[in-house]
Amino acid sequence: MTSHTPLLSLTDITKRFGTLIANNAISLDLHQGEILALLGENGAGKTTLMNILFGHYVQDEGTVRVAAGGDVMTTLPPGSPGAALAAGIGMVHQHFTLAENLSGLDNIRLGTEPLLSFGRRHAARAKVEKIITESGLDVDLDRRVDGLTVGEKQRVEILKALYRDARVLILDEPTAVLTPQEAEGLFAVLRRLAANGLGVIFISHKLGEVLAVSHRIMVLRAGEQAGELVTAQADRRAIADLMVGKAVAEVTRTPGARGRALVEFQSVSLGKPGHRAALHGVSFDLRAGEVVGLAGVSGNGQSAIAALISGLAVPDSGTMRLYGDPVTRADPRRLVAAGVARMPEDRQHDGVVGTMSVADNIAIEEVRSPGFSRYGFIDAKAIRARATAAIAAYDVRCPGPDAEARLLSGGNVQKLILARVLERAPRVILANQPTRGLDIGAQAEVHRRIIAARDRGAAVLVISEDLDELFALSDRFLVIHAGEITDAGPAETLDRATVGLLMAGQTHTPETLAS
Amino acid sequence: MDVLFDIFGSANFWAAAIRIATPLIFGVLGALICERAGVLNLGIEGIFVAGAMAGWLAVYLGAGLWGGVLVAALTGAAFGLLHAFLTVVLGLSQHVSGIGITLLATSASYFTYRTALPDVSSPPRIVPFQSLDLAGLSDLPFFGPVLFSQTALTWLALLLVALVAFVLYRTPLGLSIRAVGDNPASVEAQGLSVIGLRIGAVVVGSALMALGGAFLTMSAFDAFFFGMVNGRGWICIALVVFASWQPGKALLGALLFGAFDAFQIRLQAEIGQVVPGQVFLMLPYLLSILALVLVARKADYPRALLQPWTKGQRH
Amino acid sequence: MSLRLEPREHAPLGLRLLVSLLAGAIALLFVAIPVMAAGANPCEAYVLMAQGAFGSMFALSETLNRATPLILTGLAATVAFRARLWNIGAEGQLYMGALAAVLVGSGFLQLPGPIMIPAIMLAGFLAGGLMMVVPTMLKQRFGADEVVITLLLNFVVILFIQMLIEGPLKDPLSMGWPQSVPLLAEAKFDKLVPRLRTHWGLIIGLVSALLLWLMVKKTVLGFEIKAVGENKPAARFAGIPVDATMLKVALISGGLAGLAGVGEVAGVKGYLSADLSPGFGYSGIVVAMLAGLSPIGSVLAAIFIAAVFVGADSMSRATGISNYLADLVVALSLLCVLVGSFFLRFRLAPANPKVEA
Amino acid sequence: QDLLKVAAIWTVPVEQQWASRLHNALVAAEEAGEIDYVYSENIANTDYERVMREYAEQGVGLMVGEAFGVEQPARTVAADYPEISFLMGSSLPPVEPNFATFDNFIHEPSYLTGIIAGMKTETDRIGMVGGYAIPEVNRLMHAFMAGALSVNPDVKFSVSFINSWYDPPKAKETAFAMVDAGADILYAERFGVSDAAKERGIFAVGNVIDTAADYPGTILASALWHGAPMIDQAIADVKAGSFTASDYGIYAFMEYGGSSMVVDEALAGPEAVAAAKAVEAKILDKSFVVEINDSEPSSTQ
Ligand SMILES: Nc1ncnc2c1ncn2[C@@H]1O[C@H](COP(=O)(O)OP(=O)(O)OP(=O)(O)O)[C@@H](O)[C@H]1O
Ligand SMILES: Nc1ncnc2c1ncn2[C@@H]1O[C@H](COP(=O)(O)OP(=O)(O)OP(=O)(O)O)[C@@H](O)[C@H]1O
Ligand SMILES: [Mg+2]
Ligand SMILES: [Mg+2]
Repeated sequence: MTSHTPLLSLTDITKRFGTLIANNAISLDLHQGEILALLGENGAGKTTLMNILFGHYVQDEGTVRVAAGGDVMTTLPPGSPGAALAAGIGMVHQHFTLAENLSGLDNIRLGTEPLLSFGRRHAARAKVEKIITESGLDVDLDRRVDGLTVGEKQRVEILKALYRDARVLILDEPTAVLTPQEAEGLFAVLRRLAANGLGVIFISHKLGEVLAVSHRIMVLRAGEQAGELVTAQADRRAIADLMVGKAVAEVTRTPGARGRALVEFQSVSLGKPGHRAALHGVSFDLRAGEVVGLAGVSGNGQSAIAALISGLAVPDSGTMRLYGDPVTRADPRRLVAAGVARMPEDRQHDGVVGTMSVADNIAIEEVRSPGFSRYGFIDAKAIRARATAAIAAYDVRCPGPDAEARLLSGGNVQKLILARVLERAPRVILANQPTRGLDIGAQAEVHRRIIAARDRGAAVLVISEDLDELFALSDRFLVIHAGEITDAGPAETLDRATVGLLMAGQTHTPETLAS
Repeated sequence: MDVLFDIFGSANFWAAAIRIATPLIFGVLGALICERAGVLNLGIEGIFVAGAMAGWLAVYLGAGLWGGVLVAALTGAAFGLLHAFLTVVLGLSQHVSGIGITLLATSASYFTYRTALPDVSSPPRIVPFQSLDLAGLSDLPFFGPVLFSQTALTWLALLLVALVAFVLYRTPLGLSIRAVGDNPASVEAQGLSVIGLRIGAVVVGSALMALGGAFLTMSAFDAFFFGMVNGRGWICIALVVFASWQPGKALLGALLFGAFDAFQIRLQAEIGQVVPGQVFLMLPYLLSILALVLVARKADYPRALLQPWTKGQRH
Repeated sequence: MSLRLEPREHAPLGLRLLVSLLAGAIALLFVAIPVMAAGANPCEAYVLMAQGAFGSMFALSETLNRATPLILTGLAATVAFRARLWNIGAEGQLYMGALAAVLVGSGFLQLPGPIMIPAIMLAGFLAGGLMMVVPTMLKQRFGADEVVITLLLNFVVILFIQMLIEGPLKDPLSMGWPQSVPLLAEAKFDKLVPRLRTHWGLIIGLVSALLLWLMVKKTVLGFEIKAVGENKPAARFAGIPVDATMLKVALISGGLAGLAGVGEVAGVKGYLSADLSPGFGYSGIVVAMLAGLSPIGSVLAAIFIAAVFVGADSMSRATGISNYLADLVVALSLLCVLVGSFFLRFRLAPANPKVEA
Repeated sequence: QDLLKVAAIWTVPVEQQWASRLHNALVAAEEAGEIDYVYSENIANTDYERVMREYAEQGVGLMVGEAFGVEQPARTVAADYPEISFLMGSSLPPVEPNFATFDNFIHEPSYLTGIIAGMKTETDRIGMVGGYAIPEVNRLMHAFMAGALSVNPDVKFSVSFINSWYDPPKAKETAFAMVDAGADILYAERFGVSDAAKERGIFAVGNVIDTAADYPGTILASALWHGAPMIDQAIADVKAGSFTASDYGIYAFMEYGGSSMVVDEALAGPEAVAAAKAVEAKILDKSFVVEINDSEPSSTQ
């Protein structure tokens, strides 16, 4: 399957940001038809390496070479995405690079035609449609990108690369925001593309998919090349050891003591009636001392549930009760004061104010409380003291409490939020996508904290698209589909297939399913 | 009611509306191009002044009328280049740079005019553009006087609306400009230059703004006066939002504004002191605000507007 | 060896001062071009400029007098821009503040002397604030762009003022010239130095800067404004009342601009006319940005802008150059200082740093 | 060698019609070797006092300008510099010992041009476009209207103010609107109005300055203001040490040669010219006085 000369060859790539060495003399080869997985902890330097390869960043040292026919390899000029594209390198970024005001087709055409030409749209469409048929990357080409789902956007990104006859495709954490079904579809496409001779590099934190899809695994650790494995000979343990440099402790969950209902939803509706993402007469409760997993394909009403428990909205009809009292005003502050811990789905966007300090971000929910301010004046000392303690307790890796939060990596932002909300011993916890994009070490840490809070007697709702995560954490499952919730029962009575069916909208009760 | 009917039924009224709208069409197109690429250009008011002065001065010093138009466009382009350098290359505040450009272009124009013509106390005049009567079409009823009493610059403005719309929606260049104003990373990832596109858009857009000024001194009138731009540039900034950054709606917005203005002029002359004159003068602004409030929810902002972009930085 | 730009985390005070001085120096070099074009000697012009701005008690007073409204409009822009509320309407808010001062302070209302000054200040603050609160509400309610609306309102307000001073507010003693009835004597600000124009408005400006600095740095409101300005969704999620905070910002911002109007009426003119402000509202934006949205910096930036204008204007008279030069000098200085601010955010570094052997 | 130094401070650019009349007179005086002339233009009223003081410190002998927006401070400055003579456009009375005032009292020739227009109009509709409704504009418009009505009681006026001194395109549009509404003569208070008249082939009546050469066949008549009588008088008074705080506004009256009507006899026709000349003679021999009305004029229905 692999030919003699590699498609792509990186030699001794070094990149520094100030004093930080993000990549230290990294070399790698990629061959035709090969799927290479790039692994490493948050901040290990994976994205940086790919950004150099694609010309977004300029390396300080080292070369990028690509096959140019026969045995010849040419060196790419640094810092030129144009040259990388011309050399057949396509990249799907961790954060999509799509113009949302254009259609999928226009995003694909962008930059491929002489600027002042016209009338080439037709030919372009024909070519894209041909690629779609061959690859199975189905997407509505004429819809504006802001109207597409995340999965569709990603397909547009891949089409962008294929349209330019990419021979190398790079995907940076492609599955972090995909549903399991979408991820499956993506892998099918990747396999097919590789079979047709494409070389693929993909970055992921999910070991399961890495083992399932890749041929070869390369691990980065703190900017260094930690090692390489052939997938067929690798297992989770070996990879984890390479990544973290030490064994990762598995989180174990012992059965808890279920208490009284702390949160009750009674026929709650919210949002446009008939809309998929709205809630339609939903009833459930969250009890003290249990973790409830809310499974479902994203966009089925999870956001509405999260908004309600976060205090950003109140039901249009029905009642939501907290400790037995109905919640009638959308006021996050009140919920916080009442002991509800809320972790936002999009932590960079909703969780932290990037230009404020770590300390301020830890205090932000409670600045008005007497602990942090007096007569309207901030008590900076108290805030700093609390932050210093929290940083230590939750192992938030940052230069200090005064560092700006935007400098933190995703995993550390999540730890910051944990520190903010868990430190007050909350009675109710909303954990919305708690480990999205986090490396396995960080994931384990977050899980441990959640379980610990449950053991203290908190009621926890975990919203996640990652079934592995839900099974690792949940005592009980709720499944949401098209704004309606099914109580799927205790985790012990369920398996992935059953939950998957419910997520797809099969309306069976647990009893009929069990039979 | 009769008054209204008389006004709206008259060809002269519509001819006036188009005349009043012409500088706005240039300006709003220019602002639209800049903003589509993600750059707010508050230099517009000053660039109007510079275009008005430079174009006129060139003709006064002996250039042909079209030579004057070219000089105006180049002057606008030069100020656009400065704005682009400050905001696109250096990533400085678009608000401040814009206001600085307005101050610079205005004061430089005034200073140049006064230094070039120190002993003038009655403004000298040029022979301006004359109305363009295509093959006697001005004899057509109604449409004749409305359309064919206009000068070549008005026709140029109308032509530019079509041209800008075509480029924006039918060429890869337009695609790139729309993309760079929405998400510069999308353009960079496709191998195009964010900086290059933005500089180009700001330079071209500013050249168009200057033509709006040139219209005032070379078509609507034949001399340059201090203060004659009189807020027309700022109006264009409002019209761009009203137009949701679309050339067709920009034309419509400019024409509507021209019609309001032509209307209030006539109403003021007709019904006089029933209400203070300022009420009429306020009308176009108040109606602009009202229109903005009404279209606001639907407005499709270029998402990257006001956001500088630096290569190699996460955004 | 090629150079590249690296973002700077923090610019030390010394560097800031150095950059400001350098920018000023470079601006002066540019100013030589028009000065020489007009046939004057640049070196002489610089000396005359400095004298015109600071050369005498009179010059200093005039500079401070012109800086007074700029400090307040600069602060108005500072507080709004910190919350990412783009208030371009300080000019109109200034006029509304002035109008309110006249309405309260010219005898329509019978107030005892000692509370007259606080009363016109409060009225001016509220009137200016209201002019910003309304567009902010339109933004919240309808998503209407505040840049454009506040900009357009400037024109509306001026016309409204003209309407009033040619109508109900017209001073019958002005012989037909459109200006408002004058303020009562007890509603006027005292001069700081007899016979010079600098008045108590300057103190109000300085105190406002201090209070604003305190608010920004030390109070819960300042904390919340920062959060709302930097990341609205995160602020909302954290429970900060975003809309209410924005309205407070709007009130303070418009209010400060309104106070600038009060100062011009009560400290300088004594009555309201449609030419009260030669663009103080717009210049406030420049002041705020030059100061990097720092309240204390706004004071310095306002004095800088005022000094450049007053100095250049005076210089133009002394050298016989067209006095349009003054605005040109201000524009050049502004742009140079703006470019200077770039070097506060970035540093030049070698493109390929080699590790020392 | 010690020439009298005269400084002028204009709140408008010197192109502005009425500033230009005095500016030109001062430039002429300088060219005649009478004075040393300096000026600042487009000075905001906020800055006016400062500029006055700066010139005062430079040691000028006579200061000319407009105190309309700055009556109080201008008088304060004058009081602080008793050795300097001030000649300021003002609506208020002069102040002893050194603050003299003037204004553009050219209502007399305006009345005369009104007579011409009143007789020449065939549609009985006259359009009038002004900058701002201030007394200096209003009184001329009223005089013009009175003149027209004195010979033609049926004439109707459309009056508009464009709220700017210098927006000729807007003035022109406003004038067009009046032509569209039936006006066949335009009263051109602003630049731009005569252009509209010329383009539509109708007549215009000029104001303050003579623009007949720019608009051949268009300008029926103009009411001209002559700055020289007043300026020369003031210069002479200062030189002679006899400058007093009097009202120099009278030097704009026709009897002092400060204003005059100029009429295009070919356009106006002998009848109208005769009627105007007759009244002109009566004004000069003081048997007829043109009323001064500073209130805002408005359209007649
Ligand atoms: N533009 C930049 N400026 C400064 N430092 C940067 C920049 N980009 C990345 N870094 C640094 O380089 C290191 C590697 O970052 P990179 O984004 O490559 O990590 P990653 O391996 O992709 O992590 P993750 O798994 O979280 O995506 C980080 O520690 C970060 O501090
Ligand atoms: N422009 C930048 N300047 C400084 N540091 C940066 C910049 N961009 C990224 N980094 C750093 O790169 C590191 C990795 O960033 P990144 O955002 O990829 O984190 P992450 O863990 O991948 O989070 P997520 O997966 O949620 O994006 C962080 O330490 C971040 O601070
Ligand atoms: Mg990454
Ligand atoms: Mg990441």
